[in-house]
Amino acid sequence: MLFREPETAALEALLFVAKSPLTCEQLGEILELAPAKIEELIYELRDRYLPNSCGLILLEINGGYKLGTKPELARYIEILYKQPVQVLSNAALEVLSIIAYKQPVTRGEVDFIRGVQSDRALTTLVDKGLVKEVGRKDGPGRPILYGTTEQFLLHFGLRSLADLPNLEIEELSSDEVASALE
Amino acid sequence: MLFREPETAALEALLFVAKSPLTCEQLGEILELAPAKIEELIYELRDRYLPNSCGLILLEINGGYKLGTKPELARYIEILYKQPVQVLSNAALEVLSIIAYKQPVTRGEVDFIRGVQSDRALTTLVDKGLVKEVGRKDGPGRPILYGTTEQFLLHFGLRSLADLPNLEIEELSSDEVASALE
Amino acid sequence: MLKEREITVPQVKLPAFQGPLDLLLTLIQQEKVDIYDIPIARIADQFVEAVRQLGSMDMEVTTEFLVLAAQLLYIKSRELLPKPPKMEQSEVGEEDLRQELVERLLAYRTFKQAAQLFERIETSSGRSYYREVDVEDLLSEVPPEDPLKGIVFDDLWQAFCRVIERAEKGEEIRHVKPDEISIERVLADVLRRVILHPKGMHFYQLIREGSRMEMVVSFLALLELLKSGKVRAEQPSLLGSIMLFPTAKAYEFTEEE
Repeated sequence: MLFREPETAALEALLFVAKSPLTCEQLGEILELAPAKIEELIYELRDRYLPNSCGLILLEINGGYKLGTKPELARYIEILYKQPVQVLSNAALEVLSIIAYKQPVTRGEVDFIRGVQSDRALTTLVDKGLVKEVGRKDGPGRPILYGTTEQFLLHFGLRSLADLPNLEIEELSSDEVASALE
Repeated sequence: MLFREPETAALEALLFVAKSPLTCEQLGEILELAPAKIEELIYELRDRYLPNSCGLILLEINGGYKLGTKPELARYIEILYKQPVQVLSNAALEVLSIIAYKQPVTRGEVDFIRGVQSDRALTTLVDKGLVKEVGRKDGPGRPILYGTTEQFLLHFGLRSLADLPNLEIEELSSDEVASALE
Repeated sequence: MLKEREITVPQVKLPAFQGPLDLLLTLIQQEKVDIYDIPIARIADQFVEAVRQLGSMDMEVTTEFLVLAAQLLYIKSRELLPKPPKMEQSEVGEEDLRQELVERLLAYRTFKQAAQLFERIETSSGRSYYREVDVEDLLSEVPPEDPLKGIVFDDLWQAFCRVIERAEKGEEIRHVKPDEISIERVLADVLRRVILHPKGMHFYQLIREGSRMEMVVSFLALLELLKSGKVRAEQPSLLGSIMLFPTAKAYEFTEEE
């Protein structure tokens, strides 16, 4: 891989400055390399981060790549930040879990499942970038549908939504939800 | 330095996430090491980033340290964040042409000549650095006078405004005007 | 302020409930009973009592708590009534109400567990941290792209011609009914065209062929402009073409908004 040294360096620099995960296609376009070649370089970079003296890690999220710090170093960073970054309230966590597992979902549906109004918690989640509007539901009032963001995956260390822990969710029949929302 | 592997990793992780440069003292406090030891680890990290295959660089700013990308990789980062050039609207071009030929000119005068409001187009031109305030007109309200900028001259390869091609409408014979209007 | 808070501090510490379902679930768990086999009468009484306590402790008791309390009491009352020998399908049986409640509780419990899972992930030391990327800062040293990219001088000239063309056509004037032609509008139209011809325009160019009314009003407007000194007229030779020029005063009224 001696001949790809500048590209590997550029790849690392790009992952360092990127706001959101970069796919092989995006990286290939910038570096003018085939996505398959990029994948090779990614593996090389990942191996480079393996030694214990290295604090970085290459993470795969939603088919894209991102640099982060090794999980076992979290405590040092928490000392720097004085606390674990961003701790969510119980209400926010409940709303977030409902949206994560049932997305896309409306506020009314979340309220119904929790048996209580969720607007404040929902606003917090949207403000923190963990949840976003993903569309409108057909039907009266065309309520906003919510889903989780990439930031959500990053925050909870998930590679994709398929990585969500398996929950046995007892399905409420849609009739029930519908009648309750009237 | 084999015995300092976890500390080196933590150091790298801290420099990676830090928003502002971290001093040896701050780092020493978090890692529970003497500042002199931190300095040693910093030099080690710096050396690790030297190879051509590495895209990162250890920056020293105001006595603190942080991670950055190697300057020679800047062009890749520019590609990543390149904003598509916004084509100037017809309205903006019209306003620009009026200012070029009638400068210094007020917004009210531009509006009057065009027969429509030009504030948005004018704002765009000012934002893009093609047009600037050049003074105030005497008279009620002392309205701002606008003129073209250096950047405008540079783009069209003009040394000065005197180089503007003479486009006085007089040059069009009345026949030409008449035919143009048909 | 501090005193007030001291007064309202509850003596008994109850956990904060996320909502009525949360409270009900907690009561059921405290009783260690199967969610499918809730002793409604007892749980309903406990629920009502808990809501009463919450209220007296000045905690927020929303209508949702009261609605669920009413539901529980309703199910309880139905259970206490002697069952009719034959079940009539016309009314909703208490079994259906119970079933619906159980299903809601199960669904809520599942998500509550998921929330606890998320909380564990969030608070457990051992996750990756990321950089906050400041794109503006990154690009601060990159020269901005030329906003005139792809634009040649001819484009600018064409734009200027469009302005002149529009002024000559006088669209504003032509699209109003003749009897609505106002002198102000025509005045602006005439002045605009004179301004666009700083080296002079012919009088015959100025008066467009239009309705009789338009021509008359244009002429009146020109006379007005001459009188106020915004336009200057010259006749280089006897019976020659009259030339019109804008004066320094031409722009004077354009600042009025």
